[in-house]
Amino acid sequence: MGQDIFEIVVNGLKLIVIFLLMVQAVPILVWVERRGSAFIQNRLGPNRVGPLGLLQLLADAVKFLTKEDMLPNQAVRFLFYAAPVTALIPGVIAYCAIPLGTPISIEAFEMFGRSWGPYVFPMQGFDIGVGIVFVLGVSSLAAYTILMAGWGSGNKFSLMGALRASAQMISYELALGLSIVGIIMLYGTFNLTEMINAQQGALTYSAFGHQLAIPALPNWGLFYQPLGFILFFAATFAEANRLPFDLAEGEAELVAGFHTEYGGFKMLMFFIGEYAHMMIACGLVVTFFFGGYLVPYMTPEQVQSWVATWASSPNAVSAWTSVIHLLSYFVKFAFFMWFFIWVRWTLPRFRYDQLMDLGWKTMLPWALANTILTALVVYFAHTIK
Amino acid sequence: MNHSLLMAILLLSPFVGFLINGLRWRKNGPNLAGGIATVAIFISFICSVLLFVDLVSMPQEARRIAVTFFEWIAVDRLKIGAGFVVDPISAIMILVITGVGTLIHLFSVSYMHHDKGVAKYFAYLNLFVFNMLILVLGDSLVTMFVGWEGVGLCSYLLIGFWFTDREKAAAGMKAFITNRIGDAAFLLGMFVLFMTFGTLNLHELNELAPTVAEGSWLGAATLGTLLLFIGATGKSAQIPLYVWLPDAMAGPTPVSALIHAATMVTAGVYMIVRLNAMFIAAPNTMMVIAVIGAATAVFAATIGMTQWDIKKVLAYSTVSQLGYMFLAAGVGAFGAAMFHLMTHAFFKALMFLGSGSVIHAMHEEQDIRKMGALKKYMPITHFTFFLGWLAIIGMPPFAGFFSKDLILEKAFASPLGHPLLWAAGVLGAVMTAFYMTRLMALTFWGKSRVPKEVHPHESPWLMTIPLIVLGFLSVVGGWIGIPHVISAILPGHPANILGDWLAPMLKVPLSDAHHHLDAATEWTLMGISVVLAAISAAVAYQFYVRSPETPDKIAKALGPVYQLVSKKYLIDELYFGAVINPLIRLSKNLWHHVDVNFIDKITYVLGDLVRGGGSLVRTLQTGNMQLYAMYVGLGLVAILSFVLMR
Amino acid sequence: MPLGGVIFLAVFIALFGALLIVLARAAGGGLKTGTGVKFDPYECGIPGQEKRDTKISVKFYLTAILFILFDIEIIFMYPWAITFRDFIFSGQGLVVGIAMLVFLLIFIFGLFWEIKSKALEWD
Amino acid sequence: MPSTDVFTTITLQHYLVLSAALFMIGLTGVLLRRNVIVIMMCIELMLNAVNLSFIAFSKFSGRIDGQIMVFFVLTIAAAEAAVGLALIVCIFKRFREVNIRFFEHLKG
Amino acid sequence: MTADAFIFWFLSLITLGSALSVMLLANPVYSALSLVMTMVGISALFVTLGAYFIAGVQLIVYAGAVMVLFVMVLMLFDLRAELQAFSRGQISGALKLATVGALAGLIGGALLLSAGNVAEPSMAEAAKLPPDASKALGIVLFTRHIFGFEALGVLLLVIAIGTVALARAKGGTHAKH
Repeated sequence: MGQDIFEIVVNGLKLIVIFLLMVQAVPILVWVERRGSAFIQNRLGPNRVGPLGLLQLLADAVKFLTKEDMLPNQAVRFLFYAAPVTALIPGVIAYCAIPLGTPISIEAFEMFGRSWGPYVFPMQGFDIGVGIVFVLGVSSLAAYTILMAGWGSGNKFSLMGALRASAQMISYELALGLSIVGIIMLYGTFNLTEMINAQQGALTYSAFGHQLAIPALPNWGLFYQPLGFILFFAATFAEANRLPFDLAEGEAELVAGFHTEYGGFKMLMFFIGEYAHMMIACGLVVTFFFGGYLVPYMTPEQVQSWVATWASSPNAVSAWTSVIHLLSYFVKFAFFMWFFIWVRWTLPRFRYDQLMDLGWKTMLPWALANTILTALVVYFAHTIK
Repeated sequence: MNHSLLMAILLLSPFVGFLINGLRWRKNGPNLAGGIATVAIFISFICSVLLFVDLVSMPQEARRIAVTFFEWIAVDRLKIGAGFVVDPISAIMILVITGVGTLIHLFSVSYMHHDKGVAKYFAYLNLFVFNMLILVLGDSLVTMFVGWEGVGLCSYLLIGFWFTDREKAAAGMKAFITNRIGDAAFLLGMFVLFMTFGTLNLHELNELAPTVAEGSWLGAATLGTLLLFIGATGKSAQIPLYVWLPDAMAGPTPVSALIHAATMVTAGVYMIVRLNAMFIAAPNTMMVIAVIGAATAVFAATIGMTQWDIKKVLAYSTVSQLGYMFLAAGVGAFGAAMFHLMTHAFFKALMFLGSGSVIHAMHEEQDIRKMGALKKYMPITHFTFFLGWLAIIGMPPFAGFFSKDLILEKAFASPLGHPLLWAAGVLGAVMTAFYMTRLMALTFWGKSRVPKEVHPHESPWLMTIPLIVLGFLSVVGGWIGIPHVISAILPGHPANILGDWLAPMLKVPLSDAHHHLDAATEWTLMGISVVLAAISAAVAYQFYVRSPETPDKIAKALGPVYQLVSKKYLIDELYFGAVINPLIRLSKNLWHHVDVNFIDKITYVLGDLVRGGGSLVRTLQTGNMQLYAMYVGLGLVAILSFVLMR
Repeated sequence: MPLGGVIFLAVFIALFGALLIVLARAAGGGLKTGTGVKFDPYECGIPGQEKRDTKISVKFYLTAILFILFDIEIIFMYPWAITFRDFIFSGQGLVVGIAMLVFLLIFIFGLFWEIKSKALEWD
Repeated sequence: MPSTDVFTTITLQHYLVLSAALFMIGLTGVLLRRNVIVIMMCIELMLNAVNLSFIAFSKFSGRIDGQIMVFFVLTIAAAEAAVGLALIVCIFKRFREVNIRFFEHLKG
Repeated sequence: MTADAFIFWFLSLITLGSALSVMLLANPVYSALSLVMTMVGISALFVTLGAYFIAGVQLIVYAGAVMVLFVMVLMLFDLRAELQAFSRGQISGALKLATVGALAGLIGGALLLSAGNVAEPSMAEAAKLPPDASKALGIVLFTRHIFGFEALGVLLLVIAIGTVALARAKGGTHAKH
């Protein structure tokens, strides 16, 4: 099989690490969100516990964990409890499919009296061939969480919120799915790693038998699909139920939407799920439109040769290269996470009919137009010489 | 341009016009619809002219443009293609149809301007022209029959165009049903000919026609042609099936001009001319045709003398003139029949349009007793009508004179003719002169009897232009068939163009005893008819202009005879009493005793049996989907076990 | 690679299924239940009069149905999108492009029909 | 030999048996359940079982057409679900009932 | 026991188990959620068979769209556990079960019969699909099956229009009971 214990163990560990990273990132993001909102609104925000209020995270976690675990009267026991658990799963799994850095290659070595390797471990949870289709498929499972929570709570606010949220999610999934058709067409693949590799170097348009290079800009998908980027990014806001699309939990009308009845640790799990969706969105945006883990203006080979000037062993070179790319990825990723928070505290909420109109009557036609336009350009750019 | 393309455009142009107007009949306004329809026909006219020019440039013996678009029916020996032929005969017809048709369309634009269904009207009119062209151009009896039925349909639709009026709708129905009787005979005739000759192609039929005259009444040629002739009496309004045509005047007047004067009603004559070799071979049929033609000519003319409705007078005149054509065909003078067909198309269309103009001016009044002295109000209409009048009463040198004279001469001199037929013809001509003068006098001359509230006025130019063109044609139309006796004394000796043109297509009567009239006899015959007609016209003028009270006295003196004639010899009543009512009674009896008591009962028993069986099976039909699904599963089990056990 | 994915899917299934079962059992004993006001469904202000079967607009499920249909049409574009350039290079670009154009026109017709028929109106 | 083989070597037969079993479960549900919506879900289950055998055939015969068939079946199944549920909602709005017994109007 | 075999048995266990619960659970909402589970399991089976794209589509279309609709409708109707999940009638029930049994036996028999005749390649030996199966799928779909593709487009359009009409329908042909 060529698949041995070491590889399985490392792959498993990788998954657990990514899961833990995501879970641990949430309190930090909560803190960022609170401090950020305070900054934007000219307030102070949490500043009592620890330096800059950083230990507020721990205090919050303790509070969440020690809350009373109760079941409302009209709730459906099983669904009520299962919903927050399932909130985590699709987000985490989808995020695992996004590449975070160049693969780490480990040369053959001796251990326990036998030879192992050589190995190549991709810097992602797992490398599935049809990355984007898989991510879309898994993240579309998130609708069940909401429906289960909404219906299982036995509260009309919850049910209304759940229906609204799921209707909103599926509506924007159309625009989301359609806005990346152009990107898929340009790269000719579903594989996220291949997409990233196609964005190496400086921006180079090749069409009509000519090549136009713009060295000042990196070869990012953004410059090929600006409209696609706008549509995709806007749709991800709705997918993640974030402002300005958080109609499902509009406090004024629906108390807190589908998690009205939840508290304590279960509530936290919903939080994690929501942030996981934001992370997927940011990861995909970075992957499609901003060169993923690539360092701008440099190809992975250039980075690797630079690392080789100071690192010694091949394993170390591979590892450091990967880490540099990981950092590059996180810088871009962090910017978009901050963008999400920034938008939340800047834009007002839509009305529900406006929200649906925007999804069906504005974004979907524009995404269609983007698809047709891209197809025409691709066709003529390749046929007319 | 090649011929098949020309032919296709010629045929399809009206059809396209029909489609456009027919599909948008709620939307197209009068000018647009009329414009489309007129242009469609005009395109056809141009194609006809081009084809005609091509035909003229061909050698005399080979004048035939045949196009077969596709094979339409192929059953054993019966092979019918969608084939169309332009030869000297059909060339004249398509020129008349499209030429006169264009003028009448133009006239209609103005005439029908205020009608709600104007686009529908033009759609029907275009469809009619399309079917008429198929009838005329078709190279086999079947293709011809398609057009034959098509024009019948359009005639029905147009007669009943104002179908909200019960009487008008009934008139359309009457035309259709009367035509059906003729059509049935036409079909039977086709069967007889096909059984005998194995083809229905007109050209081949003419070739295959017996070369020796058939004596028997039951010979194939005689029987077939006789049946076809019965079909023709239906379409061309001859005794005994003429009754529909006067009623058909219920339709819009331009329709009467186009369908019931110029084109459709001449289809019967045209058919006989097409099959002239076959008809010639059946002298018995020819005799019947000639007698019926002459009888109709006289009979209809007598009725025409007593009518008060301007269109009815013209309608009976049409029947009478058609009688002349049949008389000509019956004595073997096919060329004369075609000649009169053409000139009649000109002057009768002119007179119908003129009457339309009058009716338009009189605000839909058709009774000539309420007209009179319209001359000063409508000078153009009067003048053109006057030309038509001169043409129809046969005054030289107008168109009608030449054609009518040719017919009379042939009736007298042809081996199939007889002096009695000539005498009938002359009688008809005299009466024609009388009633036409009466019409002129009552309508345009004499004292005005127009009601005070009506203010007659000249029609707009769209209506007068066709009148002027047709008036011109009524004058000169006859000059292409000047007889030898006359041309001999004219400077330059103009030839009988039409006669030469048609000659290769027509067979002369099969008789060795071919009289050749000397010039003196010919002059005499001509003189008699012209002089008698002139006298008759003068008498009529005297009666209706100078002393309007005389006709009433005469009518009183004649008493019952006049009553009988003015009631159209009670033919309609006769038909009802002798044919229609007994038929209805018989049908009722059959329905009661055979259908209800016998056939229905058998089906009841059968139905009960089936229902009994069904109620057994019905228990399976529980409405429970799951059980149905189980049946499907059981079926699957059966199929699978069959496959596996095998 | 595939095996990595397969393993992961297996783990995923395990999480998704086994976790639910375990949690459901835990829920059987671990959750606090009661009868007081505290355990009533959350209500804002005056206690609700109506029963739980609140009337829910049929719009939601209509939206879901339309979503399914359009979603499939979009999914159909994916295989086209990744092969379109290959088709162009092999000279079949026009045929496939037109085929997709026809499909897209049907799609657009459907979308605009829905918009025009006010199936997507919310009030 | 074969007894261990059956467990360790996965062949086409395994997938087919699995597919058949899923199909039978679906069929049983269709025949026996009373709730129309559950019946429709069981139909979806049957379609899925068939899809599985399509994919298995495609894999073991090396032809991609099986996958395309699945693609089409998926589409048809989704369409069927859309129409079926639309009908059910119509009926539910009228009778407030999803029991299949209430749908028996077409009996002879 | 190889990884292949392990995964297969594991997945088939989950799939069969959840499929059984679709059929057996009295609460239709639980049935629906079990069906989602089955769909996901089948999608994973597709992955083991190398049909990655179809697996993704299965997730998107079935699990992500169709079943959401089902669950939504169930919640719309607010159906709880039923007193009687299975249809009444012992004779017809027995007959139905017998039908299923016969069919199962026949299919099993057919498989057994064919097992002897056909050489069975194992997963590893099975004919290889092209390495980039999703591209191959696209190419075959747009060359050989292009008519089906267009026809489905029309079908979807018709259904989109039809469902809207159905959803708006006010009355039926039957009198209200």
